[in-house]
Formats: sequence, C-alpha cells, structure tokens
Amino acid sequence: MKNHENSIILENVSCARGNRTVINNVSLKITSGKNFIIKGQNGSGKSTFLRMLAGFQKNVNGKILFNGESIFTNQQEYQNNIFYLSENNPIKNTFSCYENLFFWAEIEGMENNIQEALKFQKLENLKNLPAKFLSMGQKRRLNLSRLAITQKKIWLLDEPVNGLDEESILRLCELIKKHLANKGIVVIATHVDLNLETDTFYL
Amino acid sequence: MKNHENSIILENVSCARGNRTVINNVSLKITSGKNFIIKGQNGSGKSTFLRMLAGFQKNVNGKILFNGESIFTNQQEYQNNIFYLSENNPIKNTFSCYENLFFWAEIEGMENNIQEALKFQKLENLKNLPAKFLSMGQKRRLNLSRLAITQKKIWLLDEPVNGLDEESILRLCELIKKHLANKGIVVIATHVDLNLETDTFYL
Amino acid sequence: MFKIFLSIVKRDLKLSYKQGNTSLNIVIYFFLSVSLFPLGVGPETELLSKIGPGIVWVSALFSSVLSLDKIFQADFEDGSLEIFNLTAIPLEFLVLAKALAYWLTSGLLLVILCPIFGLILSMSSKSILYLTITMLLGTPTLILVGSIGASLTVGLKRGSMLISLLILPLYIPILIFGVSAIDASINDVSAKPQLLLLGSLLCFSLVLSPIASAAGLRINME
Amino acid sequence: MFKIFLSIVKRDLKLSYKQGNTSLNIVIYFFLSVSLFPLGVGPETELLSKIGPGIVWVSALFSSVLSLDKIFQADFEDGSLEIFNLTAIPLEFLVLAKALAYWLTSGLLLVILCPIFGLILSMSSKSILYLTITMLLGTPTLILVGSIGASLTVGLKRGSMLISLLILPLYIPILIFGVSAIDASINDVSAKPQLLLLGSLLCFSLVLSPIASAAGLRINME
Amino acid sequence: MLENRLDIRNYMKKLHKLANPGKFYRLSEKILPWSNLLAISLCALGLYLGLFIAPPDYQQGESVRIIYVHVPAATLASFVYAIMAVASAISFIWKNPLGNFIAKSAAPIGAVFTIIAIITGALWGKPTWGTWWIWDARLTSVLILFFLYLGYIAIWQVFEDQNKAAKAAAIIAIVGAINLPIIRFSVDWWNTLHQGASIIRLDGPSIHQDILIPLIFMWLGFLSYLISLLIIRIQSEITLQKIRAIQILISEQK
Ligand code: HEM
Ligand SMILES: Nc1ncnc2c1ncn2[C@@H]1O[C@H](COP(=O)(O)OP(=O)(O)OP(=O)(O)O)[C@@H](O)[C@H]1O
Ligand SMILES: Nc1ncnc2c1ncn2[C@@H]1O[C@H](COP(=O)(O)OP(=O)(O)OP(=O)(O)O)[C@@H](O)[C@H]1O
Ligand SMILES: [Mg+2]
Ligand SMILES: [Mg+2]
Repeated sequence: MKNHENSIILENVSCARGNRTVINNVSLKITSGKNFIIKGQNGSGKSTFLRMLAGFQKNVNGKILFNGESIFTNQQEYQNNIFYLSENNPIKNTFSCYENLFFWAEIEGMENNIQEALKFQKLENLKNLPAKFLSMGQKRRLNLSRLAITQKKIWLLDEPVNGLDEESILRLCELIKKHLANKGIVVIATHVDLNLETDTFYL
Repeated sequence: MKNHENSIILENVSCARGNRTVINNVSLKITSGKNFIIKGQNGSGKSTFLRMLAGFQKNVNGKILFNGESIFTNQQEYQNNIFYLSENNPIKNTFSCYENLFFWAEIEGMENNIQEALKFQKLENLKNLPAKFLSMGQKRRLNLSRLAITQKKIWLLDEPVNGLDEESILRLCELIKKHLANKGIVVIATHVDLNLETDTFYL
Repeated sequence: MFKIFLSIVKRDLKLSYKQGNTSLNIVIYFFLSVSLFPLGVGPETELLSKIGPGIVWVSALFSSVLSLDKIFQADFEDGSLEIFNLTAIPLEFLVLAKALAYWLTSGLLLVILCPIFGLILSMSSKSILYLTITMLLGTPTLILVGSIGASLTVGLKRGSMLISLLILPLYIPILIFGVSAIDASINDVSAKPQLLLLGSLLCFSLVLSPIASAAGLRINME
Repeated sequence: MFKIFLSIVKRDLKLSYKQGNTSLNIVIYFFLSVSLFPLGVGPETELLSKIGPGIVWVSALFSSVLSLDKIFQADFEDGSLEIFNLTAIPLEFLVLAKALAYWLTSGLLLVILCPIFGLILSMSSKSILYLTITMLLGTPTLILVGSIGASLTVGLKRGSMLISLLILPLYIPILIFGVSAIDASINDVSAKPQLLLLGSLLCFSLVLSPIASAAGLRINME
Repeated sequence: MLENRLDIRNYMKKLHKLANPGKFYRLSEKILPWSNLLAISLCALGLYLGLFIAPPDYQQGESVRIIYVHVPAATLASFVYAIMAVASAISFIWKNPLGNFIAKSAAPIGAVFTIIAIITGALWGKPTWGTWWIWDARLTSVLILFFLYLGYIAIWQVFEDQNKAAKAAAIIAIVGAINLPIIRFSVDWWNTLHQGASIIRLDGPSIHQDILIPLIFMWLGFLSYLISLLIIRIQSEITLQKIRAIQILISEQK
C-alpha cells in the first residue's frame, strides 16, 4: 500500500464554525508525493481545513474523497491513516521526553523507533528531563518527533515550524521529503515559507 | 520621563535554570530608541534572558542596571516599567476579546483606549466572541493588542509574531517603531526576521 | 486492542503517580475527612457507630470524586484526545481505561482501607463487612457515572451548569443504597436487595457510561 | 489601588459565573452531603438536631474547599500572574481579591443556605442562628487558610493533592470552634468565647494568609 | 540539593561561614558528648526512680507509670514543632539556610515524639478510660500535629528545587504553629477525658512529689536526647549539602 498513489479530492466543500461559514465552496485535489501548503490570514480557516481533512469537523457540506471514497462512509478506517499535528502539543508536563514519546509510540505499536525519533529532533540529551522544563521550541520538537515514528500515510501539520530554529526546520523538511518520496500525503498550514516544492492554496 | 534616554546595561550576567547555567557571562547594553533582538537556537536561553530582564529569574549573578541603578534594589518600582509578553497568552477562554482586554486595561488604568487597541490588531469584528473561538493567530493578536494600551517604557516581547500573518506583523512593527521614536526600549526574542533596524545579539 | 487499553491504563497510573495524586495522599485525605466528622459531631461512640456508614460513604464520595471532573480535561486541552480518535481503538475503550486507572488509584484504596475506618468509628464487624462490600460495588459506579458528567463538561460550553445539575444527583441512589445496605445489616434485615441493586447499577454503568462518556467527548470535540 | 482590587474581584466573579458550574457544584455537594446523614441516622429528630451542626459544618468545609486548590492555577498557567507582578499592586492584594471573590461564590452561598439545611436537620431556631453566624465567620477563614496551600502547590503538577495534607489539619480549629459555639448555645452556655475566637481567627488569617500566599506564589513563580 | 553553579558559590560561602570554621560546628562538637551523657544518665535515673521507687497510683495502679514516657514525649512533640516554626521564621526572614537545616532535621524527630505520645496515650487510655481512642480535642489536635509533621516532611520531597522547598516548608511550619496553642489549651477550652494541666500551672504542680521528681528527670533526659539527635542530624544535613554542591561542581567541570 505504501508506495501506491493516494489522493484526496474535495468537491464544493464548505465548512462552518459557529454560525460563520469559514470554508466556502472549495474544490481541489491533493496528491501524494507532492507537498500541499495552505496559506491565508489569521482566522481564514487553515486550521479548520486541516481538522476537516482529519474528520474532526461536523458541519461539512460537499464531498471529500480519499482514493475515491468519501471519508465519512468509513470514517474510523480513514482516520487510521491520519497523522494530525495540532497547534497544541499533546505533552504531559510531568513526563520526561522519553516517556511522552513512548506513550504515543505504544499507541501506534512502534515502541522500537523511539531512540531514532529523539535523535531526529536532537532531543537525546533532554531525554530524561520532565517536559515542563523544555523551552517552547523544544516542546514543539518533541511533538514533531512523533513524525519519525509514525507509519501513517496522511500527514496534516498545523503550523509545524512555529517557534522552531532554522536547523530544526531543515531537519523537518528532510523528513517530509522522505515521506513524500514514499508516496505519502502531506498537508501543511503555515505562515512561514518552507524550502519545499509545493502546491500552495490560498484560503 | 517618556522622552528621556533610557538604557539597560548588563555586566557579566549569568543565569541558571535547573542545574544548567543557561546565560553565561553576558555583558551588553540596550539603549532606548533602538530595537534589540535576541536570536539563538531552541533552548539557548532567549526566553530566560527576557524573564531575567523582567525580574522574574532568581538565580542571577552579575549586574543588571536600568538607568544606572541595579534592577534588584528597587525591584517593584523597576517592574512597573515593564511590559512583558510571554510565550503564552494570558487569555481567559470564556471572556470575549473585549472583556479580556478590558481587564488588563483596568489593571493599568487605561480603560479608554480599548477600542483603539482592538482596531490596532483588526479585532473589532471579533470583539464579542468568546476567546476560545479565536484562531491561534487571533489569540496572539489579542494578546498583542495590549501593546496599544500600555504606557510602560520597557517592552519585552517573547516570540511576538508566532503564528501571525504578514499583515499583522507589519502592524506590530509600526507600533514598535512608534514606541522607539518615543525613546522606549524594546527587546524581542524571535526566530523570524523582522523588518526593523536592530541591534542583534546571538545567544 | 487490549495492549493499547493496558498502555492507557499504565500511562494514567504513572501520570497520577507523578502528579502526586498518590495512594498515600488519597489515604490521608480520606483519613482526615473521616476524622473530621467525629470532631464535629462529638465523641459518643454509640452515635458515631450509628452514623458511621454515612460518614465513610460521604468521605469516600468526596475523596474519590475530588478530581474526577477533570479526568478528561488535560487530554482534551492538549489534544491527546484527538490523537486517540485517530487510533484503532474506539473512544469507549479509552473512557473505560481512564475510569479503571482512576478507580485503581482512588476507589480501590478506599475499599481496602474502610475496615480500618470502620474500627475508628466504632462500627461492628458485621457492618464493616457490609461497608466494604458496598464500597467495592459502589465506588466504581460513582466514578463511571462521574465520568459522564466530566465528558459533558470537558469543553465547558454554555449550559455546562445544567449538565452538572443532571449528573451530580445520580450519585444519590448509589449513596442511598450503600448506606441503607449497611443499615439493614445492622438491623438484622437482609441486605441482599440493596446489594443486588448496587451490583446491577455497577453493571449498568459499566456498559452505559463508556458509551455515554464517549458520546459526550465527541460532542465537545467537534 | 482599591480600584484595581475591585476590578480583580469583579473579574473573578464574572469568570466563575461564565464557567458556570463551580458555585452550583458546591451547593449540590453540600446538599448531597447534608442530606445523606438523616438516612444513616434514621429520622429521629432529636438525634438529628444533635448532630446537625457538626454535619452542616463538615459538609460546608468539604464543599467549600472542593475546588479551592485550583484558585491560582489558571492565572499561573496562562501567565496572568506574571502580569500582576508587573503592576503597581502587591501580590498580597491579588490574593485577598481572589479569596474574596471565591468566598462570594461559595462560602456566602453556603451561609445563605444553611438555615434551610438547619431546618432539614430539625435544628432549633436558636442553633440555626448560631450556625449561620459561625459559618459567616468561619467560611472566609477556611478559604483564606486554604489559599495558602493552593499557592504553595500551584506550580507543582506533582503534589496537587498535597494541599489537603498540608491544609486540612489547619481547618480543624475552625471546625471545632464553629461546632462548639452552637453546642454551647444549645446548652444555654454563652457562646461568646467561641465566637470571639472565630472572629480573631478570621482577623489573623485576613492578615497572615495574604502574606503567606503571596510568598508561596513568589516561590513558585521563579 | 543545590541547583546551579552560581548559587553554589554563594551557598558554599554561606556554609563556610556557618559550618566549617564557623561557630555552629565547634559549638555543637562541644555540646554533643555532654548531651549524650546527660540523656543516658537522666533517663536511666528517671526510669529507675519511676519504675521501682515511686508508688503506684491509688486509683490507676501500676498503669500510671506510663506517665514517665507519655508526658515527656507529648510535651516535646509540641516543643520540637515550636523550634521548627521559630527556626523557619528566622531563616525565611533573614534568608539564612541554617534555620532551614534545623527545621528539616527536627521534623522527623518531632514526628516520632508525636507518635510515641499517641501510642503511649492510647495504651494508657485503655485501662483508665476504657478506650484506645476518642475524638476529643486534645487527642485530635495531637493527631493534627502528626499530620502537620508529615506534611512538612512531604513538602521537602515534592519540590525538585530544594531552595523552593525550603521556603515552602518554612511557610507551612510557620502557619501550622497555630496548632500549638490549641494543643496546649484544648483541655481548658473543651471538657475532655484528658487530664488537665497538672504540672505546669500558675499555682504550682498538683501532682505528688514522688511522681513529679522522676518525671522531671525523664523530661530532662528526653530533652538532652533531643539535643543530641538534633545536632547529629544538622551536622549530617550540612555535610550532605556540601557533598551535593561538590558533586554538581565536578559534573559542571567535566
Ligand atoms: C492517645 C491519647 C493521648 C494523647 C494524644 C495525649 C496527648 C498529650 C499531650 C500532647 C500532652 C502534653 C500537654 C502539654 O504539653 O501541655 C499530654 C499530657 C498529659 N497526658 Fe496525655 N494524651 C493521651 C492520653 C492520655 C491518657 C489516657 C492519660 C491518663 C489518664 C494521659 C495523661 C496525661 C497527663 C497526666 C499529662 C500531663 C498533663 C500536664 O500536666 O500538662 N494522657 N498528653
Ligand atoms: N529546571 C530545569 N532543568 C534543566 N533545564 C532547564 C530547566 N528549566 C529550563 N531548562 C532549560 O533551559 C534552557 C533555556 O530555555 P529557554 O526557554 O530560555 O530557551 P529559548 O531560547 O527561549 O528557546 P525557544 O527558542 O525554544 O523558545 C532550555 O534548554 C531548557 O531545557
Ligand atoms: N464557534 C465559533 N463561532 C464563530 N466563529 C468561530 C467559531 N469557532 C471558530 N470561529 C472562527 O473560525 C475562523 C477559523 O479559525 P481557524 O483556526 O481555522 O483559522 P486559521 O486560519 O487556522 O488561523 P491562524 O492563522 O490564526 O491559525 C476564525 O476566524 C475563528 O474566529
Ligand atoms: Mg490555525
Ligand atoms: Mg523561548
């Protein structure tokens, strides 16, 4: 499965938040192997867009098709393909970096790759530090290091490089390229220009 | 007082976090009227540096002088000069934007300027929306809008433009320039390049 | 599936240990709370043994429910819940796992300790036996029922007031059956009906509350 | 200065109103706890009225401190506390303002409600009067003392239950004086010494607890 | 534990002033042998007098002899807390670490005295009152004292940063001191089963000489023992701080 073409197609999709339609009649195609970046002003609906793709939004009109099938027909199965990185970091302050990562790895059944994941974001030295002592960027990097573990096909990354230093951004870009080479899907919402070959969509 | 020269001078300042010395023997001068930017990798101590200037860090060695006087001798008085923008947003989710801002304004005795502050970050339309419905960038902007109200001389901004769109960044830069023109002090920790004339310090 | 279930339980136990909601603390809280009542009511042993079951039960309620309303809060706020949603296990299992971990660190301990408190409150050995049994059946139910309320109020949308108004009174039947089972045993009436009711309440809530809580979480997650 | 004090109180009242469930939870827990004892004791009114004051007091204590340990938590975590630190008012005033707001949404409510509960527990009108007076004097003290513990544990995710270990013992004098004042009034002895003691405890804690709490907050703020 | 190098330098300086060439160490080294000697001899004497010479009580019989352990332990339980509170207050106000060391070292000792008082009291209560335990004000306030000790000890464990722990613990010690007058006067304020004050009274002690004298010996013996223990524990606490400081310095230099 991993090296097959995958695609997400949106047809006339609208999505409301509260009583405002945030995403209005969007049609587009997201293909595997190519990075897809969403840009737009604050509050234009980038995060909403990603949440919609992850199946978290309820008030969705129109069709969203993953490999030809609506994502809502087999939602649980579809959602198993998704790696979603939200604006927050799902990190427990009292757990060390290692423990935090270990738990998420366990949930995915990938406990063996943790060392590698820590190395990917240069967190080996901080391995045993409780996460509450991490700086903001370090926390984000700990969250991002889940990417090095996951086997999921669709990566939805909401402002992944927020607060990261340049070096970390480069490392992230490398990983994304690798995933794309494996025919994965990557959708990123960001304000920062990344050095990636992209389809860009303006909300 | 407002239009006088102000300066912060650090002499051989060190500061520790946990059992690690994060800031090591730093000597520098921050002058009013010129933007001062701190750069460095994640975890290099930028936030610690700002917290130290705000008087929040305890394990500080060396001298920190504001207008020639150590900031620790009259700490309460010195701290009254400080506007500190942390990495978090001190926003109550159940309060509307207006209510959030109103409270901080009241604390500073500046309730009359709220409309202006909301306008500054284009939040007029969201005025009555509970803050939990704001997008990440909008929250940051709400926090930043406190800048338009404050009368404080020293601005310490920790990653102020995190998650902001370009337009908002420009508006912020305008405000900073205005403050500098009034001989204010601005110290910013950030990874993003701002279009400002700066002294830059690498940690 | 079961492995993931276990690892959630393990994580929650570890979290509660690291956050210091350790067994010791709960014991002390319970102990203090039980010992406050005699202070308020006076030291006459006969009176104490009479209201003893009520005291132990109310103290158990307070100490086991103390932080129950926040059981999903942290996972909700930091986005962990969303990640759970993207794994193979259904949310119902997550609820069950979290409730189990919570019970292991609070309810179970109270059950083990309540004979001691029965002695302190001069209860007879028979009513202590019944106290222990009712607590064993009742505390998990308290926690399961409480988790429904916690799931519904996790996002703190408007109207959360109404929800807690609905859920909190659900503790009442558990308390009433628990206390009256012990009373029955004291008066040499069979306590079987009460125990059966408590047992069936437990079974009910074991099935219903994960479903209801998961639904509640989904509502608030949008 | 006073204006800022007021605006903090106002904010906290508004916050607790918007988050809805806190005051209501308190009332419901109070109600649950108080109404359970007639059940354990049986309906003999004489007995009930005897243990009534103790029960109301202990219940009030538990329900009013239920969420007290979180009184500074939100402000600490989102950085509001740091901003307070940069204003002209000392942290001690902030503590006082927050304690006042907390009391208005919890303690005051219990004071207003306790005549009703006194009636439920068949207490005489005289002891209900004294119950109300002692609660009026005692609940603010409870909250002020509790805020010390809350300030000490605010930064520690670990050890949030520790507050009970630290602070509950300190509630006991308040409880004892409160109950014994009512007992004295029932036995037609003057309750003046107890009331005076309660009053002086209140005065003490009004002065000491803001200082101690502010010191605790400063420790945890680093 | 000392958290960082900068602080350690200051700390070492302070410690040196206090400990190494300082007054405390020299003074304590002088006191220690004497307090040891006094503790052993006074207790031996008191026990001999109390158990073999003093007559049994005409009401309570032989069980009255528990008094020779119960009363010293009970009074010292409060006394140690008072020391803790004062030492904490001093070190909190004048930012001197020695007070914290004293308080930290005293807490477990006080907790043990409290436990001894409670256990001996319970043992005594069974024959005289017919019950091990009742919830009256004296007994309960002593139990609270025990919890306060536990809380104080716990707070040192909960904070990672020992400087913070010291301050937090100091606050608790000071605030908890409110319990002391309650213990002392509980027998006057409430009618309880427990004995009223019979030794330290304005109008002189109201118990018989034969019991009073061994009791005083025991009390002084306990006090000497307390002083010995305290000195040893403070010394080891100071040494421990130094070892940790040096360890951190070494690890920083690597
Ligand atoms: C667990 C039960 C008990 C506890 C916790 C306890 C506690 C105490 C305390 C704290 C004191 C010291 C009071 C002070 O410093 O002023 C004390 C003194 C004393 N206790 Fe107890 N006690 C208990 C049981 C008993 C019993 C059963 C008796 C004898 C009937 C007894 C007889 C005394 C006497 C004679 C004194 C000396 C009173 C004075 O002169 O101040 N105690 N006890
Ligand atoms: N208690 C502690 N023990 C050990 N290390 C700590 C402790 N507290 C903070 N640190 C470390 O202090 C360093 C400085 O953190 P700081 O937040 O100042 O970094 P920063 O430059 O702002 O980074 P970022 O760009 O990620 O915001 C980090 O490496 C952090 O891990
Ligand atoms: N319940 C609601 N009622 C009204 N508007 C809402 C509600 N919830 C969200 N919104 C609005 O939805 C819009 C989309 O938010 P979203 O988080 O998707 O923006 P975004 O593009 O990610 O912005 P940012 O760049 O700041 O992250 C925002 O304008 C927000 O104010
Ligand atoms: Mg967004
Ligand atoms: Mg930072």
